[in-house]
Amino acid sequence: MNILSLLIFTPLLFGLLIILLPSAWRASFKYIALLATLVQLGISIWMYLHFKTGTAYAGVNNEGQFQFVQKLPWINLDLGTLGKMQIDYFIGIDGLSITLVLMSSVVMVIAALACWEIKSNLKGFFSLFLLLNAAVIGVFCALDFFLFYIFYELMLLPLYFLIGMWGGARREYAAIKFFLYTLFGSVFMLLVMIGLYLSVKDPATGNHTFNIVQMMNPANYDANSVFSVLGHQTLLGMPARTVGFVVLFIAFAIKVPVVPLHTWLPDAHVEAPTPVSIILAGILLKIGGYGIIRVCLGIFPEVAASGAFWLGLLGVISILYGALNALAQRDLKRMIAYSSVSHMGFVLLGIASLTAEGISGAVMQMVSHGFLATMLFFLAGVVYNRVHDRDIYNFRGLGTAMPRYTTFVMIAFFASLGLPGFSAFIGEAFSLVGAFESPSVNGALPYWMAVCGSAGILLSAAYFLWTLQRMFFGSLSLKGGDVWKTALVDLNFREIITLLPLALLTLALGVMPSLVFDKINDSVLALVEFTKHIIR
Amino acid sequence: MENFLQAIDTLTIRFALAAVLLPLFAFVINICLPGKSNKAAGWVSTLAVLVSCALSVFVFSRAWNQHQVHQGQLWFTIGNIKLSAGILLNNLSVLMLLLVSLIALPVHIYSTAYMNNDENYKRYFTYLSFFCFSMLALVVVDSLVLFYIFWELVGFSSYLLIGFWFTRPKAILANKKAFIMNRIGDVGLLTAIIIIYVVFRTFDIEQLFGANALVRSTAFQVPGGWQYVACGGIFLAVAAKSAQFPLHTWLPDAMEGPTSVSALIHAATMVAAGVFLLARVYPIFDSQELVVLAVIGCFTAFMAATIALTQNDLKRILAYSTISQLGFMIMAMGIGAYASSLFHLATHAFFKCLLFLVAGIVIHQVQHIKDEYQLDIDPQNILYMGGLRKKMPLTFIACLIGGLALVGLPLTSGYLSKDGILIQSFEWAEGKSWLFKLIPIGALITSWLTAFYVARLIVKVFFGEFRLMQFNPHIKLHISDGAWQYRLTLLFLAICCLFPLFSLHPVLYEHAWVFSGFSRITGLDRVNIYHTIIPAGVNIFSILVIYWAYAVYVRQKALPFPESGLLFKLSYQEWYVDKFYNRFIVMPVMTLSKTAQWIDRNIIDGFIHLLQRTGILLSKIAEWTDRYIVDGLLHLIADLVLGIGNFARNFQGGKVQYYLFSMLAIILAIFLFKILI
Amino acid sequence: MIPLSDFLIVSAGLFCTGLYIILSKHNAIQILIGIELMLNAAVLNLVAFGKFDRLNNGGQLFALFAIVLAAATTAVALAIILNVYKKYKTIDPGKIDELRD
Amino acid sequence: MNDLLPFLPGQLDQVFDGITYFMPEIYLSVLFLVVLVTDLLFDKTSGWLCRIIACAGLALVIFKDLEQFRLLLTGPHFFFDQMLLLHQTSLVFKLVIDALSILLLLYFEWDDDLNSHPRGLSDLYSISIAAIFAMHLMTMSVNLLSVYLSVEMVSIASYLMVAYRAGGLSSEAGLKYVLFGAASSAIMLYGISLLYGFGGSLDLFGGNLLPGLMRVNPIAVSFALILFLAGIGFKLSFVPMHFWVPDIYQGAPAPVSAFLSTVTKIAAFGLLINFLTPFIYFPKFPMVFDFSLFLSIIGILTMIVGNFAATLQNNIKRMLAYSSIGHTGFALMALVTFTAQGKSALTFYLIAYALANTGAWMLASYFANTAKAENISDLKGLGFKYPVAGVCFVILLISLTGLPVTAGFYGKFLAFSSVYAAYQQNHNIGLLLLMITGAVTTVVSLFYYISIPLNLFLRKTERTTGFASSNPFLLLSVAIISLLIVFLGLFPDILVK
Repeated sequence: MNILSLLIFTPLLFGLLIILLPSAWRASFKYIALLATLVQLGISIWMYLHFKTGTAYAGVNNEGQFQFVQKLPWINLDLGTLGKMQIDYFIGIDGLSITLVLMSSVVMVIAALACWEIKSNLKGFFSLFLLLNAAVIGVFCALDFFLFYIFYELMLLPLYFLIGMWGGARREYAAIKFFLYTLFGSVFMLLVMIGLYLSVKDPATGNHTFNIVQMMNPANYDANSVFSVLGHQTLLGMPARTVGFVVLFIAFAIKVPVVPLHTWLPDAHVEAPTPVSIILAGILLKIGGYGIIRVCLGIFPEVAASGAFWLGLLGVISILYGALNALAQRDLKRMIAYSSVSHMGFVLLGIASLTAEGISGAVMQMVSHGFLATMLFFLAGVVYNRVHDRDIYNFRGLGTAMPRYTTFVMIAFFASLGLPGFSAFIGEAFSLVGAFESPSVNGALPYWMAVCGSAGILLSAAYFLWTLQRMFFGSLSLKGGDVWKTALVDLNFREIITLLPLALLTLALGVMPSLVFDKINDSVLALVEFTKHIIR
Repeated sequence: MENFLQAIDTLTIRFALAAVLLPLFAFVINICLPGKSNKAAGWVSTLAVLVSCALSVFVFSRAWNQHQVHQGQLWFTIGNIKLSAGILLNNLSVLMLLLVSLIALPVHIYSTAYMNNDENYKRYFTYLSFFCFSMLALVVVDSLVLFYIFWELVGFSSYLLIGFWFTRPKAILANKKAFIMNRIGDVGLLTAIIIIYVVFRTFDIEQLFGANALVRSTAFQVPGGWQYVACGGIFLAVAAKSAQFPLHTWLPDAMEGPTSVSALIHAATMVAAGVFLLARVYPIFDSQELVVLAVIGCFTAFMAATIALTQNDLKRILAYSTISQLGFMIMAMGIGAYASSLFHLATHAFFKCLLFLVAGIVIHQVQHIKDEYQLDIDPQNILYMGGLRKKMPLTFIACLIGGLALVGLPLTSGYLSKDGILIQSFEWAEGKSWLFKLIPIGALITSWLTAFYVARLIVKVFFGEFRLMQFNPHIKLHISDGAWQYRLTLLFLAICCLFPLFSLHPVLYEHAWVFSGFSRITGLDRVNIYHTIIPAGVNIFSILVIYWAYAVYVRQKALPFPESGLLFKLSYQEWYVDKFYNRFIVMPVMTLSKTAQWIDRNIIDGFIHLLQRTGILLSKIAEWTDRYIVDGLLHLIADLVLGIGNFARNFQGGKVQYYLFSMLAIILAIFLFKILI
Repeated sequence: MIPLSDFLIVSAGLFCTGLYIILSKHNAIQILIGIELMLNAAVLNLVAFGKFDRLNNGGQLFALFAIVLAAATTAVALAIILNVYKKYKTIDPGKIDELRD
Repeated sequence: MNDLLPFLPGQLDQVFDGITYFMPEIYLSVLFLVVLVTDLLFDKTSGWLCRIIACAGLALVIFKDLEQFRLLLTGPHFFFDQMLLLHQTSLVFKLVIDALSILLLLYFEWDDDLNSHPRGLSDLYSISIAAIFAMHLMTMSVNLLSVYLSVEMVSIASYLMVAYRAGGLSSEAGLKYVLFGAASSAIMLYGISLLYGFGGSLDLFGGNLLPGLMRVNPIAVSFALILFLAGIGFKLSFVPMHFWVPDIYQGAPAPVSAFLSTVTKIAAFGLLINFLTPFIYFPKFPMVFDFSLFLSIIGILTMIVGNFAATLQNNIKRMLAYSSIGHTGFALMALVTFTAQGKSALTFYLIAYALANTGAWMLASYFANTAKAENISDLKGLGFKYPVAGVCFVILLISLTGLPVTAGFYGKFLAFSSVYAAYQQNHNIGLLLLMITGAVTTVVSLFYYISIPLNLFLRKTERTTGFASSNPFLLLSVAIISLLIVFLGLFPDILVK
C-alpha cells in the first residue's frame, strides 16, 4: 500500500467505520475522528521526515522526481477516432505539496479537537468531516488533473452540509453561496480541463492524458490543438491559452479568495461551526493558492508571466481591500475572515512575482496562514461557545476575565499581523521581497505594488490592535452582564493543548523557516527555472 | 597566533551571545513560573541582566577599539540566497551592548521595589526581560533581516509594557498608538531593507555598510529613483522609533506605562534605536539626505523643547525633553557629527534614565498621599508638588545632577556631548548659506529652552512649599527617598552622569573615549573660535536662564509665603525685569509653546487622526462596496436567473391552446430566422 | 386531370383551417376536429404525392396508416375528454388550468 | 396488381429474413398479448400476476436483445423492406429501455397514488408493454412511415398512461397531453407528407429522398423539416415543444412521469439519431438545412428554459419536469457533434440521467407516500426522519447536477469532451456557446436541486404526525440505484465497453 494512498484513504475508512457503528455509540465518534486525524498526522510526519531534498527530487515538471508516487490505470475508455482516454490514479508529492500536506494534517487534528463543540447529529457530522478530510489531502496529492478535479469537487458537498446543517443563523444562505461560487469556478475549470486533455498526448502511449506533469511540457501538445503553445489558437476572439489560464485562475481565485470573488468567505466563515471554519480558512484557501501555483503557473507559465501584472494587482487589491474591510467589522469571525482575504493577498502577490523568493514566501505564507487562521478561528469559537455572541462591541476587558485566553489571542493576533519571530512575518516579508525583486529580475510587477503590499502590513496592525484594545483590554464590561461573566471561563485543558502546538508551530516556523524552505526550495527553484525557460 | 586570536574572538562572540540570550532565558523561566506576583521573577530577571552586564563589560573590553568580530551561521536558504544569522561586534555594537545592559541593570533593581505592590509583578518582569533580549539582540545582529526582526520586537515589547496596566483606557490607547506609529516606521524599514536587498543581493550589514560599504562602492542607483524610497523608509523608521517629527506623538502618550519602563525604554534605550539605526546604515546617505536629517532633528528638538516649557505632567515634560534630545542626536547625525551623536546617545541614556527614575519615585510618593487621603489629583502633575527637596534629599540631588547634565553644564557628561554637537553644528554651517545657519542657531536656542524647562521642573517639584497642603492642610508628609533599591540606583546613575566616566578632561569633548572611539578625524584642531565661545556662551546664558526660571517660579508662588528672605529680595528686585520678561519674552515664548503644543495636538495628531478617520472611512466604504456592489452584483445575477426563469414560466399558464399557440409562434419565429440567415 | 398544385393548395387550406380551429375554439371536441382536419390535409398530400410514386405506392399506404392511427388517437382523446367532463363539467380546455405555474 | 406478383416471393423472403432481426419485438408483442389476456382472465386481482409476467417477459426480451449483438457482427442491417435498421446504438438503446422498463414496471405498484386506483394496475402493464414495443420500433425506424407509426403508437400508449388514474389532476393532464400530442403529430404528419412530396420517397436511407430534397427550394425543405422536427420535439420535449411537460409531469402519476421522462426520451433520441444520420452524412446538405446549428440553438434554448424556470418551482414533480427539459438540452449538446464519441457520450449521459431521474421520481413517490410531501417545502427536516432516503436523494441530485463522483458527472464530462473534440476539429462557435451554456446551466441547476437537500437536512420541522409507511422495496431499489450511480461514478469504464 502506497503511503500517500494510505494518507488519503485513512479518513475514509474511519468515516465508514463511523457510519457503520450504531448511533448509540455516538459519544465515541469524536475520538474515532481524532484518532483518524492523528493517524494521518503520523503518516504525514513520517513522510515529511523521509522527504528527500536536492535537485534530483525537485518534481514540478519532472515526473520521475516526485516522491511517494503511485500510478495505477483507472479509467481507460476507447473513444474511437480520438484515441484512448487515459485517466490514471496518479498521486505523488514534491516540495510544493509536502509542507501543505503536513500543514493540512495538523490543521485536521486541531479541527477534530474543535469538534467537541458539536452536539447534534454526530454521525453525519463526523462522516462528512472525514470525507472532507480525505478530499482535501487528495487535492494536494493528485497529479492527474481528472483526479484532482474529482477531489476538488468532492470537497464541496461535505462542506455544504457541514456549514448548512451545523452552522449559525444564516447558514442556508452562507452554504448555498459558498456552493454556487465554488461550483461556478469548477464547472468552467472542467471545460478547460477537457480542452487540455484533448490537446495533450502522452508521448509514451500516444493517448490523450490528464497527467498534470505532462501538461506542463509544451512538446506534448498537439500542434493544432486548442491549447497548443505554438498553435496560437483563439477562443471567442481571445488567445485560447489566455482564456484557459483565466478560467482556471478564476476557479482557484474563488477558493483563495481573491477580491472581488471573496464574498462567500465572510458569510461561510461566520456561519460555519468552528471546526469547519478552521478547515475552510486553514486548508481550503490554500487549495486555491496551491492550484494557482501547480496548475495555472505550471501549465500556462507564459500566460502567467504576461499576466503577472494583473495577478499582482489583484493580490494587492486583496491585501488592502481585505484589510480595510476587516477594520470595519464588528463580528469577530467576520473580522478574521476578512483578515484571511488580506493575508492570502500576499500569497497571490508572491506568486505573481515569479521569483524564487516570492513563491517561497507565498508557500510559507500559506503554511503559516494555515496555522494562524486555525488558531484565530478556534479562538473566536471559544468565546462564541461560551456566550453565543461574537460582536466585538459586546465585550470589553476580557483580559482580566480570561487571562490565558487573552494570551493566546495576543499571540495569534501578533503573529498574524506579521510580528517577526512568527511564521507570518517570514511569509509576508519574502512575498514582498519577491514583489520588490520582480521589477529588476523579470519585470513582472512594478515597484508600487510591492509598496502597496507593505502598506497592508500596517493596516493589519490597525485592525488587530483595535480588536485587542476594544475586546480584551480595559476594565471588564460585558453585554450579557453577570451571566456572561460566569459563562466566560478561561481556557480548559483541551483548548490549551489545541492552541499550544499551533502557537509553538508558528513560532518554530518563524525562528526556523528552514523547516519549510528546506523542503520546498528545490521545487520552487525548478518551477522558477521552468517558467523562465518556457517564457523564452 | 591566528588560531589563538580566532579562539579569543569565538569566546567574545560566545560571551556576547550569552549576554543577549540570558534575558531570553529569564523571559522563558518567568513565563513558566507559577503565580501572578511571584517575587522570584524579579530576581530571575535582575540576575540575568546582571550577568549580561558583566558579560557585556567583558565583551566591551575585548572589542572596543579592536578589530571587528563577525561570525555567522547559515539560518535558512530561500531560492538561491543563503541567509545567515550572526553577530557583528564593532565599536558601535559593543558600546550599545554595554550601554543597554548598564542601563537595564539599575532599572531592574529599581523595578523590584517600584513594582513590588503590583499584582502582575511577574508579568512585568517577563516583559522587561523580553525587552532586554530584543534590545540587546538588536544591537549585535549582523543581518538586516534580523535587525528588522528585533527592531519590531523591541517595538512589540514596548507595546506590551506601555499597556502593562491594560485596564486603563488611556494606557491601551497609548500602546495602540505607539505600535501603529512604529509600524509605519517598520513598513518603511522593511521597504528599505528589501530594496537594498534587491540591489545588492545581500542582507549582511558588514558587507553593506562596513569598511568597504557596498552602498558606497557601487552606484546605489535603482531605476525610478527607488533608492530615495529606501532612504525615505529608513527616515520613517528612525522618525517612528526615535519619536521624530512628525511621528513623535506616541512618545508622550507612552508615558502611561510604568515609570521604570519609561526610564528604560522610552528614554534611554529603545528610542535611541533610531539613532543606532542611522549609525548602522550611515554610509547609505549622501549629503542632501543628511541635510534633511539635520533639519528634521533640529526642528524636532526645538519644537519638543518649546512644548516641554508649559507641560505640567512630570513625565510628559521628560518625554518631550527626550524627543528634544533625540532631535539633537539626529541633527548631529545629519551634520556629520557621527561620534558626537553617539556620545550624546550614551550620556543622554544615563541622565534621562536618572531623571525618569527620580520622577518615578516622586510620583510614587505623591500617589501614596493621594491614596491615603483619597485626593482627586493627578499624581504626576507638578503643580501639586513642591518643596520635596527636604523630604527626599538624595532624590533631589540626583535630580539636580541629572537636570544639570541635561542642560549641559560643565562637569557633567551632558556638557561634553552636547557642546560637541553645538560646536560641530556651527562648524558645519560655516561657509554655507544663511539658511544652514538656522540649524546651529536653532540648536542653541533649544539648549537654552532646555535649561528653562529643566529649571522649572526642578523648582516646581523640589522647591517651595508642598502645594497639596493648600488643599488639605491635614496632610502629613511621611515620604522619603524610599527603599534601598531606589537609593542604590540613583546613586549609581548620578555618578554616571558626571564627566569622569566619559572623559578625564572635564571640558574637552574630544578627549572623551566614546567620542574618540568613533571619530574618524584625528588631530582635530581647536583653533576654531567656536570651541571657546560656544561652551562659554551657552553655559553662561543657561545659568542665567535657570536662575530666571527659578526666580519666576519660586517667587510667584513663594510671594505670599516669604520663607527665604534672600530669594524674596532677589525676586523683588527683579520685579520689573520679570514683568518685562513676562510681557516680551515669557508671553511670546509661552504662546509659541502653546502654539506648538496646539499644533502637536490638533494638526499633527489631528493629521494622524485624520489618517485614522480616513482609514475608517475607507474601511466603511470598502465594507459598503462589499455588501452592496460585490454582493449586490451577485444578487443581481441571482435576480437575473430568476428573471429568466420567470419569463420562461410566464408561458405556463395552464391553458393548452395557449401552449400550442406559443409553440407555433416560436416555430414560425425559428423558420423566419432560418429564412433570413 | 387536376394538377398537383391544386391538391397542395387545398391541403394547405385544410391545414390552416385546422390550425385556426385548434387555436381558437373553446371546446375540446372542436379542437379534435381541427386536428382531424390537419391530419386530413396531410393525408391528402400523401395521396396526391403518392400518385408520382408508382413503384411503392408509399403515399397511399401511408395515408391508410395515418387514417387508422388518427382514428385510434381520436378514440383515446374522446375517452379522456369524457373523463375530464365527469370531473370538471366542462370541456373547454381554457377553463381547465389547475396545472399551471 | 398482377404485375406485382413476381415480386411477392422476394418480398416474403425478405420478411422472413427480417424476422430474425425482429425477435425481441416479436417477444414483446407476444408478451403484450399474454399480459392482456391475463388481465382479462383474472380481472381485478390480476395486478401482481400481470406485473410478474410483464417483468419476466421483459427479462426474456433483454436476453433476446443481448442475443442480437451476435447479429451485428456483420454491421448494421436493414430489414422489412428498409423499414427498420438494426445497429449498435439502437440495440444499446433498446437494452437500456428494457432494463429501465423492468424497474419502472415494478415501480408502478409502489406509488400509493397510482396503486389506489380502483381498477387496479393490470391494464397499465399491457399498455406499457405496447409502449415499449413502439419504442423498440422508434430506435430502429429508418423510414418515414415506420417513424410515424412508432411515434404515434408511443403517443397513444402515453396518453392512456397519463390519463390512467381518472381522479385528481390526471385527467386534466391527460386532456392537455392528448390535445398537444395530437396537434404535434398532425403537424409532423404534414411535414412528413411534404418531405415525401419533395423527395419522392419515404425511405431515409434509400438514396432517393435526399437528392430529391436537394432539388427543391431550400426554404420549402426547411419548412417541412421543421414541421417534422416538431413531432420528434414533442417526444423529446425540447424548446418550443416543452410547454406540456411541467403540467403533464405534475398531473400524471409519478411512475408515469418517470416513464415519460426516461425511456420515452431515450427512444426519441434513438429516433432522432436514425433520422439525422442520412442528413448529416449527405454532402452539402448543411447548405440547405444546418441541423447542427439548428439543434445547437434549440439545445441552448432548452437548457436555459428548463434550468432557469426550474429555479422557481416549489412542487417536486414540477421541478423534476423542468429539470428533465434542461437535461434534454444537455443531451442535444452531445448529439450535435454527430461523432461516434458524441453518440457514446449521449448514451452514457442518457443512462446516467435516466437512472438518476428514475430514482428521483421514486423518491418523490416515497415522500408522497410517507409524508404526503408534494412540495419541496414539505420535505423540511424529513432527512433526519428518513436518513437513507434523504442521503439517496442527495446522491441522485448530485448525479443530476453532474458532480463527481457520480455517473452524472461522467455523463457531463463525456458530453463536454465530445463537444470539445468536435470544436477542435471545426471551430464552430455554436459548439463553444453550447458548452458555455451547459456550464452555466449546471451551476443554475444546482440552485434548484440543492433546495431539496436544503429542506431535507438544513431545515427543521416541528411536524411529528401524519407519517405513513411506504413499500420497503421502493427504498431498496432507490438505494440500489444510488449505489449503482456512485459505482458508475467511480468506474465508468465498466459501462462504456
